[in-house]
Order: sequence, then structure tokens, then C-alpha cells
Amino acid sequence: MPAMNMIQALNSALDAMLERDPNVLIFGEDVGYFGGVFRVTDGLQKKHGVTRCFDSPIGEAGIIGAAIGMSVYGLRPVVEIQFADYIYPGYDQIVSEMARIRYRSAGDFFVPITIRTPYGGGIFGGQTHSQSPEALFTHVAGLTTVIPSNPHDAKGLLISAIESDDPVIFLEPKRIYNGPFDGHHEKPVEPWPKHPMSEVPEGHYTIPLGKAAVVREGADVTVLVYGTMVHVALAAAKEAGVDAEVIDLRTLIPVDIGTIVASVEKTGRCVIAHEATLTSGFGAELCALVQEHCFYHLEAPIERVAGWDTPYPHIFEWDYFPGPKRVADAMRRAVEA
Amino acid sequence: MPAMNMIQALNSALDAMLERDPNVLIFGEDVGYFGGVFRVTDGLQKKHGVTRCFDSPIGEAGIIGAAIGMSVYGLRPVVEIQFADYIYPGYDQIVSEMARIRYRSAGDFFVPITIRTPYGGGIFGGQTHSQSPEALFTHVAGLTTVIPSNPHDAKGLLISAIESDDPVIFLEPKRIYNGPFDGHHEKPVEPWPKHPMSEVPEGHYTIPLGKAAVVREGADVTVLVYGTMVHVALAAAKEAGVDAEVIDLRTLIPVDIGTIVASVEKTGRCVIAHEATLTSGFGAELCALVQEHCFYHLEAPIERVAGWDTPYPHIFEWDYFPGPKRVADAMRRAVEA
Amino acid sequence: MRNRSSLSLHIPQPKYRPGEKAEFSYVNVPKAGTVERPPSDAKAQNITSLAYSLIRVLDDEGNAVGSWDPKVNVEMLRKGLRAMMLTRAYDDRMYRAQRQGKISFYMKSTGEEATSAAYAFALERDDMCFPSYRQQGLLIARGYPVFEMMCQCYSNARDPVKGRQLPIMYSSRENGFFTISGNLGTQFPQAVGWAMASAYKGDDRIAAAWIGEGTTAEGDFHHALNFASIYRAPVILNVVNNQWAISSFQGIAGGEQATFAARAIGYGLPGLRVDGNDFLAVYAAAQWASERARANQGATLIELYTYRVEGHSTSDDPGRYRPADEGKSWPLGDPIERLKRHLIALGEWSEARHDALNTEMVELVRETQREVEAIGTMEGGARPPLGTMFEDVFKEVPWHLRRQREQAGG
Amino acid sequence: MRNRSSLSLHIPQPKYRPGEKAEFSYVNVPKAGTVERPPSDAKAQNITSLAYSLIRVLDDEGNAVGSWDPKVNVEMLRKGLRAMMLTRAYDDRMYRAQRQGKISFYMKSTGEEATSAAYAFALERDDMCFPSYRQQGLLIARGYPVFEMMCQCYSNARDPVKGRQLPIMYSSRENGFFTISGNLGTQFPQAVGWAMASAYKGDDRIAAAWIGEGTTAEGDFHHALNFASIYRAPVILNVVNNQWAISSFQGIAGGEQATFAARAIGYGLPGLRVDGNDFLAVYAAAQWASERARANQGATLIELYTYRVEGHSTSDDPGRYRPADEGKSWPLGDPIERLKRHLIALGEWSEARHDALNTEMVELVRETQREVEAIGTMEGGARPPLGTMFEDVFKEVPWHLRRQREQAGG
Ligand SMILES: Cc1ncc(C[n+]2csc(CCOP(=O)(O)OP(=O)(O)O)c2C)c(N)n1
Ligand SMILES: Cc1ncc(C[n+]2csc(CCOP(=O)(O)OP(=O)(O)O)c2C)c(N)n1
Ligand SMILES: [Mg+2]
Ligand SMILES: [Mg+2]
Repeated sequence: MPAMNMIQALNSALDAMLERDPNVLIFGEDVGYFGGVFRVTDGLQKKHGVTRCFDSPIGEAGIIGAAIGMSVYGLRPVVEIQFADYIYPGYDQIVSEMARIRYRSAGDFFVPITIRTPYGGGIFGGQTHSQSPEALFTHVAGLTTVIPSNPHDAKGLLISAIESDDPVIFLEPKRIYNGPFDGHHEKPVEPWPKHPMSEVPEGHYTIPLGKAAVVREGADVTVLVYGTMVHVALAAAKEAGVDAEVIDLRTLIPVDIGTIVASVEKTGRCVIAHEATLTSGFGAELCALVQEHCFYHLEAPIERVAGWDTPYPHIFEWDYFPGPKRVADAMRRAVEA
Repeated sequence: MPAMNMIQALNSALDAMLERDPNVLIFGEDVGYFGGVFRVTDGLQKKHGVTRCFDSPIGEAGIIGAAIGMSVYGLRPVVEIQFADYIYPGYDQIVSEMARIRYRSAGDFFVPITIRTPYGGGIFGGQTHSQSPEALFTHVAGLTTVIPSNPHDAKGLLISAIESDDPVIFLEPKRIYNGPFDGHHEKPVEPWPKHPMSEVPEGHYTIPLGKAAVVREGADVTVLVYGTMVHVALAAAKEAGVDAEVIDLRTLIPVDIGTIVASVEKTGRCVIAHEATLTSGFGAELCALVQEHCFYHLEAPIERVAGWDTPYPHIFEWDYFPGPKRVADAMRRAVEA
Repeated sequence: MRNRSSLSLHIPQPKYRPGEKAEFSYVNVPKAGTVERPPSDAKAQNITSLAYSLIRVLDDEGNAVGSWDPKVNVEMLRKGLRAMMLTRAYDDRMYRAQRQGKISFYMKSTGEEATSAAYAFALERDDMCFPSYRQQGLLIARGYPVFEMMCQCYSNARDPVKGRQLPIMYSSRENGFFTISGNLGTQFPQAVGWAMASAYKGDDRIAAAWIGEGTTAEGDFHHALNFASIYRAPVILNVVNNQWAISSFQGIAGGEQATFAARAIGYGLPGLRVDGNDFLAVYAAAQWASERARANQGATLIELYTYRVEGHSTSDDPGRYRPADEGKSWPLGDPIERLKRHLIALGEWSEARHDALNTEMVELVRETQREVEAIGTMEGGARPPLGTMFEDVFKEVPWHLRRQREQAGG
Repeated sequence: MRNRSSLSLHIPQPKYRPGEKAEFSYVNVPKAGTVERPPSDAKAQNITSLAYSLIRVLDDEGNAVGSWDPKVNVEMLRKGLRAMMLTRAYDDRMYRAQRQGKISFYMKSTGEEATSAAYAFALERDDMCFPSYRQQGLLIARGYPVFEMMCQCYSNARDPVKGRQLPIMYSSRENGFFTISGNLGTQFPQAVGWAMASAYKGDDRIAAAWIGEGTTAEGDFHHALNFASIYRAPVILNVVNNQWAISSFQGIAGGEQATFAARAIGYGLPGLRVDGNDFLAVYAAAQWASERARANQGATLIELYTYRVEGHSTSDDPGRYRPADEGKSWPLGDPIERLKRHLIALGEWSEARHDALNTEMVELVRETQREVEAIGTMEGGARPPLGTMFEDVFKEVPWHLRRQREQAGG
């Protein structure tokens, strides 16, 4: 099995789907000849032809609006929004249209669209290349929101997303495109091939949507994370010396409540971590769910570790990023409470 | 003191500010000659002139973008988005611009804008005239989000919003424009003049942003609500026979944490109710805050009562609306747990 | 040294307000037949004048004149007339149903019936339409049963969209009628995407979309024209300029400075300006644009110049912002009257037949209403089952919605 | 019976890709001086041809010719030249600083300096500019110190925006330069709003805004033109058509079917198409539009036709999508070279003085860089205090941010 980084794995998923289904097509800003600013669509135009993978104008609402029309025709468009920070011009088409077409037409129409977009900080991208807007999608009924944390899942989840008959927001943690990142920005990046999850099968396979992965079993505290923060949480657990159970949610909506509840009932403690702004972040929903389902098992307040309630500041990137120290502290507070 | 309904009170606030400050101006779809589809700007163009209150094209992004430029010039634009459901085309200008101009320019520029918009259900408006999108603003750093529940507060809060040097999202619960509504849709509406909070002073006064109001003191359970749900909660408390402390948040961000914590420390129980879709609603944040600040005082799981995770369905309006029965049940569960 | 005069802000104003006497002498109405029809493969930049004139076929006497005369058969004309008359009867009935509290809301298309109905004949059955909320005429002309439409308005057990949408928000895949949105303009780029998909597949189907002139101010209008131009999408983009957007006259959407058809020019697309109350002119323009699209020459923007005779919706009171009789002086007449006159001029119709058809339409609607009300109204009778409220959010109902369905007792 | 041919999807393609030999013979370059300058109060509909031609003043010999020659004094020309040369020296230095890892990111404006710098002279000091990220030339020409700009790029303790923004995201209210956004196009309707405010107040200030041709595809482009047209806002809306938007050629933004200046026509606004590498042509067009705006005649759209000589940013590698030497064959030359030749032709400049000025600019930048680096770079030195991270989200720091500041140890 070839070792791939996230970019290669995502590219491989797209390649497999272009191969398999003539109704799959890709478009977005700079995704065609150039292959995307992060190179996720590299080579796909050359291999599959200009109408299967092409450049779009810089108009996110137009991209998503057109994708909706295409999907109504019967295609399965996979569109790229260059950075998650630039998805807002298309937000109306997402919220008012894509998310509710099946509902408002009582299933007469449905729109199998995948919106791929890189999100998150850690690349010194400043406030408009670092955002984590997942909570703006989890609040919208009708959207499936997916965030992979490694190449193997990335490919399998992306294929599931494309094959889903519902629209999927597929957020790609750009900081870990090239290698897992545990938040120790001062250390050199370890590339993916050294990581077991970089073994990516060729061709078609799926990882089911709606299923979390327990990436570390533990007895003392449940840690709910996704994307880049999975790696940060694993490092933090080690550094805190806490026997944490780390759960990689993978799909945010519908969230895998079974796995979460089983774990918190076992550990009695819970830490939630994400890069997005704390207030009204997806961590708030997780926190509400955990206290609702596991109230009588909880032995300590649920801890949230998140980006501060400010835009992502360029020079204070590492003060903003909820790194292993902050996550470890939260774990310690949770187990010591 | 004249008794006013919400529409009159809001109109009076706008009138007072147009009178007082030549830099205040109003624009939006149908707000000029016609006076707005809910009549909130009725008569203002006639009284203050066509450049002080005028119609705009149907382009929410243009409205907010233009308002930003005006506020940079030194004006204080108050713009109306006809329904909160139609704010999404302007969401990019709100999130990427309005909310962060002060921050990204380190205070070099700031944008004192008030965006007024009617929100919420209960008028058989179907899925695109009933939405409650507050959580999509509370997640965005830099936005103050305000929701009044009665004429007196509405006027005072709106004047504070206009005078604020920060941008304010001012959500108006349209179901209670004409009278308080406790969720008993089968009963005739009691108009505002019978309600003590309909006594609205003439001229200028303010209600401070960031301060909640305890609208009913009680010992058994804290109920966190805003907008229409304040009235529903009061009715529910009565019907459940529960000695509830009902807190009208009034400002969602920055939320009045002191009032919330003091109450939950006293009651040990908490119910949160809003019309918006449950998942990732503002109730999730409130729940997370309460469990974080009051964990050791909590004697029962925090209850959330909210709109279901579906679009607002036309014919099932009253099954969707979190009415007094559902809120009362939650109160009972909270006190009996 | 600076010597500049002070600026002032221009706020467009309609010519007449309530209490004033409206007249439309400022509207330039060329004689029918005077605008030349170019071949449908003409270069966009060579036919920009079409964006500033007004394509008209039916003259005041009811004759079809000029090169835009589509020369269609009488059967089609009669069908078109019937569709428009049924639409009007339906509108009247549903308006009254709303006033009687039987349905929550309604929007009439009175006076604008031709802007929709004519397309049902100019398009193929499998072409796809992306309507706004005022294209009921299209759905009726395509043969969708009034019964289904009414059940939708009544949100009853037979409502095809299961009570989920406001009245008039129809959806019919079978009839090539996309689910109507409450959000203005969103369907415009969607139509372009659909058309791109047809081209992508190498098929021969085209799309058409409708928005109001007020809605052209939305960003989606721009996206639609831009994508259509760039990818040469086989789509007809219609702007129904009925002069009003709720209370705002068309100058608030930019109509003071240029026509809406002229917006096409900057995208290198043809823009046609058409008498929207002239069934034959609408048909002819649609046919020209459809010919062009099917020949892989891309999109056309069509401004359908008409007048909104009634209020914006049942929530509106136009007497507050425009003269009550403004519609009476509208210089382009009434689409039903004009087509009727044409058929009579052809010797293919008569006042008596017209009256009879009208009675038939009114009866059909009344009869249907009885059936529909027997099933259920807003106030009672059979509704979709409560549990359906939690369906179709996703293809499968996920755990959290199953749980909520239980909590709701559905 | 149906007999239609199958459609196909058109995907625009640039003429040349890496490995091919680029040449621009397909670009129509009229001789300098051949386009007539109408009075600035001309009716928009009478001057639509300006949207399709190319206003040029400087001919190949360096002479200013034709009715668009603004006949400015030599002092201004020398200042303009200096501003462009300083901009280029600054760009070169910052580009290198990024390559050396001293700053995180950079964007050059090489070859496009005239599209910004000329405006500093055509506008009044208190007119307001809403730039994109490639208008550093404007800020420099307005006299903003390179020191401040560099501190911004270094995010050090003297950074006017306190380290919060990516390099090049300047902000200077004092210099009428609006805080740059990372989000494309948002500044366009903002500029219109600012201009509306000036008119609302009865002042005489005007606004100007810049976006790239790629950015015209955003909805905000449409909103800006529409609002500007409707309310007759005193604003100059510039589209810098530098042929590329990252890796996408201008055809992907709609440039195959019409010019970007032609977009103005549908809004009833004048659209000028201008040689963006001709300092005098840019100045003259800006001046025409400013005269018009100040006379309360509203907005102008100006397409500044130029070429992006370098990569999109330091994150880009243009060799992957266009011929490496494409810029060499660009038919409009280099703006600095052309203005230099003009000054020499006037007898007001020489190669020697040019070289000396160049050395001076390079030295100035180098010297400033030393000062700035002594304060702090990305890698070390003085930064804004950590606690400032929580300021300016709101005017006052609210409880939750005070709490977070404590948690962060700031
Ligand atoms: C995005 C959005 N903004 C505002 C509205 C509210 N609204 C509904 S219809 C309407 C007027 C539309 O006018 P026009 O496009 O001319 O269509 P007409 O009603 O005349 O057919 C407005 C402002 C909406 N539905 N969606
Ligand atoms: C809303 C938004 N979408 C996408 C981007 C990513 N992006 C940054 S610059 C750019 C290309 C812009 O091209 P153009 O407008 O031609 O300006 P130029 O860089 O050529 O000056 C893109 C796609 C962005 N910054 N904002
Ligand atoms: Mg209209
Ligand atoms: Mg460009």
C-alpha cells in the first residue's frame, strides 16, 4: 500500500471517483490546469479532460449555485473553495438552498454536492487564511460536515462524501496536508509516510460518514477532537501523562453520539478542543450533548480548549492556536477536579 | 408615558436618533416611502427627508457593504434586512468585514453600524420567513448581538446599538411586534398596551448593552431566554407551577455572565430555550457556559428546548415552535431530576 | 486653492405616488413589428440595440406583424390563451381563499401571465425551468394539475411538498419546474449550472430561469450572467420587469440609468427587451433564445417588460405607495385581452367562446377547490403525518432527528 | 420528432501554456493619442466605445500625444516616477525578505505600479482609497513612510496594525488608505458607501477603489456598480486587468466575451479602458473620472489594462501555468521605463539621473530594512505585547476576552 500525504490521498480519492463515475466533475478557483493552490487536484485535468476538472471565476456563490444546478441535472459536482475563509460569499447558496432543497421539495429534488475547502491555522496565514468555520455549518439542518485527520480517512471519507446523496461540507485541515502536526511548531514537521494512517489503498474504498474513531483508548478522560487537533490531543495526553481516550469525530454532523457517550460514561471526564473561536463553536454543542447524555457520570466540569474569541492574529499564531500545553492543562484540570 | 407596541417603540427610537444625530441614516429594502414591510420606519422619510431614510436595491451584501463605507466616513447607518432569513447574501460583508475592521486595522477604522432584522417564527411564514440565525452571529468575534423582548427595552436597546461604536446585530422578534406572545397560538393576541413594558418614554433613553434582566425571580430553576421565548417561559413557569427565575438575556454577546451565574448558583438547575434549531444553537453556548461556571452547583442536567433540527415547516409551525408545554415539561424535568 | 461645489445624494423616485394621476407617456413604446429579428446566431455585439428597444408582435388591432412574428399554429394560441385564463382564474380563487383565512399567503401574477405561459410552448418538455414565485402560469401551461397546486397552497395531506413550504412554493421535477425558493435570485446561477450539466453530458436540453427586476440587484444575477457567458451555457435568463419590487419602483433596481436587458452587454451576451404582455413576442423571443442555446451559442438575457397589476402578495397594500389606478394607464394592455383580440382577428375565436372558456376555467378552479378543501385546509382536515416533518432533512433520518421525532410525538 | 445536435461545455483556455512561445498579437493596441477625450460630463450612453478601445497617451518614442494628454507639470512626473521606482525597490526587497524567511508572505506589484501611483496625483489628499492588496504604489505615492509599511510586513512592535494581519495588509486612515482585506472585492461596495456618505453630507470628497479583473466575478462587483449607478455615488471604480488571477487567465473572469470596462454599460455608467502601463493615461483617466464625480455626475468604471509580471504572491509559481517569458512580450512595455523615456524626451531627465535615483531608492529601502529589523522580525525582537491580541475586537474589552487574556497570560 503506498504511503500518501493528505494531499495525495485526497487527489487519489478524486481520481478514483472521476474514473468510476462520469457524473463526477470538479471545479473551483485554480483547480484546473494548475491543480489547486494546495495541489489537491494536481494532474486531474490532464488525465480526465478539461470538462471534468476546470477553473471557475472567483465567485463562491456562483460556484455553489452552479453546482446545485448541476447536481439537479444528475451530476455529482465536487467544488473547491480555495480557503474556508472565502466560503461566506457562498453562504446563502449553502444555507438557503443546498441544505434545504431535499426538504423543501419533499425529496422531489436533491443535491449531491461535495464542497471541499481547506481550513484552520498553523501556516501563518493571518486572519483570512486560518479560519475554522465548522460551527457555521453544524447549525444548519441538512448539511453533513466532515473533517478528516489523516490520509487514510481523508480518502475514504471524501469518497463517501461524493457518493452521498446529501450535500457534504468537507473541511480539510490544511496544517496537516503534508504531515501530522501535534502543535509543536518549533519542531520540524514529520512527514506523513512515517505515520500508520498514511497507508492508503489504491482505488475505491469508503469510510462511513457519521462514525467516529477512537484513536487512543484510555480510562481517565475523554477527549473530543477532529482534524489537526487529533494530533495535538495525542501529544497533549502524552505530555500530561494522562490516560486519555482520544476520539476523532471525523463527522461532526451527524455526530457519533454512541461512541462519545460510551467513552464519557467510562471516564467521567471530558475535554473538547478545537481551533475555532470558543464562543458558539462546535465545542459548545459537544459540551451540551455530553452534559445532557452523561450528566450523572460527569465527575468534573467539561473543559473546552479553543481558539480565542478574536480573529486569528498573524504574529500571535502560536498564542492563538490551542496547542498541546493548553490541551494538556485542560486534561490535568479535568482529571484532578 | 405613551403605551407603544414594539413597532412603535422601534420607530420612536429611530425617530429620536434621526432627530438627534445628523449622521444617523436609514436604508434598506422598502424602508423609505413605504416605511418597511413591518412598518418600523413608517413616516420617517416624510419627517426627516429622502436622504435620511430611503429604499435600497435588493442586494443585502450591497446594503451592508455600503453601510460599512458610510460608517467609515463617520455616519451611523441603521440598515434593515427585511427578514433575518435574507441576511445570508450579506454574511460575507458581516463576518469578513464589519466584524473585524476595528481589529484588523488596530482601531484605525471602526464601523458603527446597526443591522436591524425581524427574526423568528409564529406568523406562518414558512421556512424562509421564520428563521432565528442568532448563533451564526454569536460565533463571530466582533459582533454585538441584541434581541429585545418588549417595547421599552426595544427602544432603549436600539438607541444603545445605534450609539455603539461597534457593529450591532439587532434581531427583532417579529411574532411580538404587536403584542406579547406566550406560545398559546389558539388564544387571541393580547396587544402590548396591557403590558407594563409597553410604557415607553418619549425621546432619548438607553438600556445598556451586555446586561440581562431578571424578569421573574424564582428559587427552583433558572430559565435563560430572549425575544419571544421570554413570554413563553413566563407562561410555562406558571403552567408548570415551578418557581422559575426567568432571565431575559437581551444581549447575547457579550452575554451577562454575572446574572446567569448568580442565578444558577442559587437554583442549581437550568433550562435554556430558543426558537432556533437546537444543534449548535446559542443554547449550546449557554449550556457550556453554565456547566463551566456552575458545575458544582448543578443538581440536574441542563435542559435545552429549541426548534427541531429541520427547516421551519409551514404547516407544522406549532409543532416546531418550542411552546409553553415543551418549556414547562423541561422545567419540571429540571426540578424533578 | 480649492473650488468645488458640494455633492448631493441622488435617491431615485417614481413619477407618481398615491393621490397623483399616473400616466406612462415617458415609456417609449415602439410600434409592433418595427424591431428587426436578427438570425439567432448573430454576434451579441452586433445586436446590442435590441437591449434598448422593445420587441412587439401584436399591434393594437390584434394583428401579428413584423419579422418577430413566430407564425405559430392556432391550436397553440388557443392553448396559450387557455393557460393564461386558467392561471388568472386560479389566482383569483386562491387570493380569495387567503382573504377567507383558508390559506396563509398568496401571490398573484395578474397581467404577467404571458411572461410565463408562453415559455411552456417555446421550450421542449424536458427543458428545465427555474422559476421565481410568479411563474404559476408556466406550471399550468405545462399541464400540472391545478389540484396539486392547490393542495400545496393548502398544505394538506395531498400537498406534494408535505406542508413544508408557504403557499405557491411549488415543485415538480416531472414538469421540469424547480422547487421555488423564498430567497430571491438563487435560482439564476442554479439554472446556469443545470444548463452547463446538459452541455457537459453532450445532451440537447436547455434551461430557463425567471427573476423579477428588483432581484437583478442580488449578486446571484451577476454570477448567473458571468458563468453563463464564460462557459457558454445553454440557458435563457429572464428578467420580469413588472415595474415594482414590493414598494420599490424599478429605478431602485437601476432601471433609471439603463434597461435591464442592457446588463447583458457587459458579459458579451445578447439582451432582448420584449413586450411582456404580448404572448407572441414573448414566445418569439424565447424561441430565438432557445434556438441559439441549442446551437451551442450560449445564453440570452431577456427583459420581459410588463406591469404588476396587483399587490406584491396578500401581505402587501400597493395603495400605500402607488396610485391606485396606475395599472389602468399601463400602455401595453393586458396579455389575455391582446391574445384574445388576435385570435378573433384571425377569425379563430369569438367573444362568446371566450366567455364560455372563462366560465369553464372558473368552474374548474371552483370544483377543484371543493375537492381540495374536502381533503384539508389550514384550519382542519387531513395534514401530512407529523412525523414527516423530520424526513428529507437528510436522505436517511439520522439519530438526532429520530430522537426529536420521538420527542415531538411524531 | 426531434433533430438537435448535442451541446458541449466551453472551458476558456489561455493562448499559451508553459513550454509554448507567448506572443500578444491578438491584443489590439491602438496607437497612442488616437482615442478622443470626451468632456467629463458626456452622457454615458454616448461614449460606450471608450469601453472597447484603449486610452493611451505615451507613444513609443516617449511623447505625450492626443486629447487625453493631461499636460501635467514636470515636477509631478518626477514625483510619479520616484513613487513607482520606490515601489519597485520596496517590492524587490520585501520579496527577498520573504525568501529569506524574515516575513511570512509577500505580493509584488511589478509592472503595475502606474495603476496605483498615478492616482495619488489625480486625487485630492482627503479623497479616500479602497485598495486591493496590490496598491502599495498608491500608499507610497501618497507619502506613507516605507518604514511603517515594512514594520507591518514584519509584524513587529512598531507594526501599525499590531501584528494582526498578513504582510502587505496596510491600513492608514491618515493617508486615506482603507484597511486591506484578505477577502476579495468587499471594498468595492464599501467605497461606494463612503462616496454616498460624502454626497449625503454635501461634502466634496470622492472615493476610489481597486480590484483585480479576477475579482470582478464576485457579487460585490455587481453591488458596487449597481449602488453607484442608482445613487449616483462620486466614486471611481478601478479594475486592474493584469491578465491573471493566480493561475487563471482573464478569460475565466469573462474577458473572452467582452472587456471589463464594458460591464459599466449595463448600469448606465461610463466605462474607460486604459493602458495601465502608461502613467499619463492612467492619470488622465482618473482625472476625467474625478472631474465627473465632483460635478455630481456619479461614478466611472475604469479598466486598467496591464500585466502581472511576477507571481501572484510568494506562495505562487507562475512557471507552472504560463510561459516563463510571457511578460517579456507584453506589448504595453514597462510603466517606469515609459515614464522615464517621456521625461528624457522632454529633456527633463537622463539615464544618469535615473540610475542615481534608482540607487537612492534601493538604498532608502535597504536602510529602512535595517532599522525595521533592529526592532523585530518574524523570528525575534520586539513584538506587540501579547495582551494586545485581545484588544480592538470591541471598543472596550468585554469580560470574556479579559478572561481569555488572563488565560493566555497576556
Ligand atoms: C434575498 C431576499 N431578500 C429579500 C426578500 C424579500 N422580498 C420578497 S419579494 C421582494 C421583491 C422582489 O421584487 P421583484 O424581483 O421585482 O419581483 P416581483 O415581486 O416584482 O415579481 C422582496 C424584497 C427575499 N425574498 N429574498
Ligand atoms: C473571496 C475570496 N476568494 C478567493 C480568494 C483567494 N484569492 C486571493 S487573490 C486571488 C486572485 C485574484 O485575482 P485578481 O482579482 O485578478 O487580482 P490580482 O491578484 O491579479 O491583482 C484569489 C483567487 C480570496 N482572497 N477571497
Ligand atoms: Mg418586480
Ligand atoms: Mg488579475
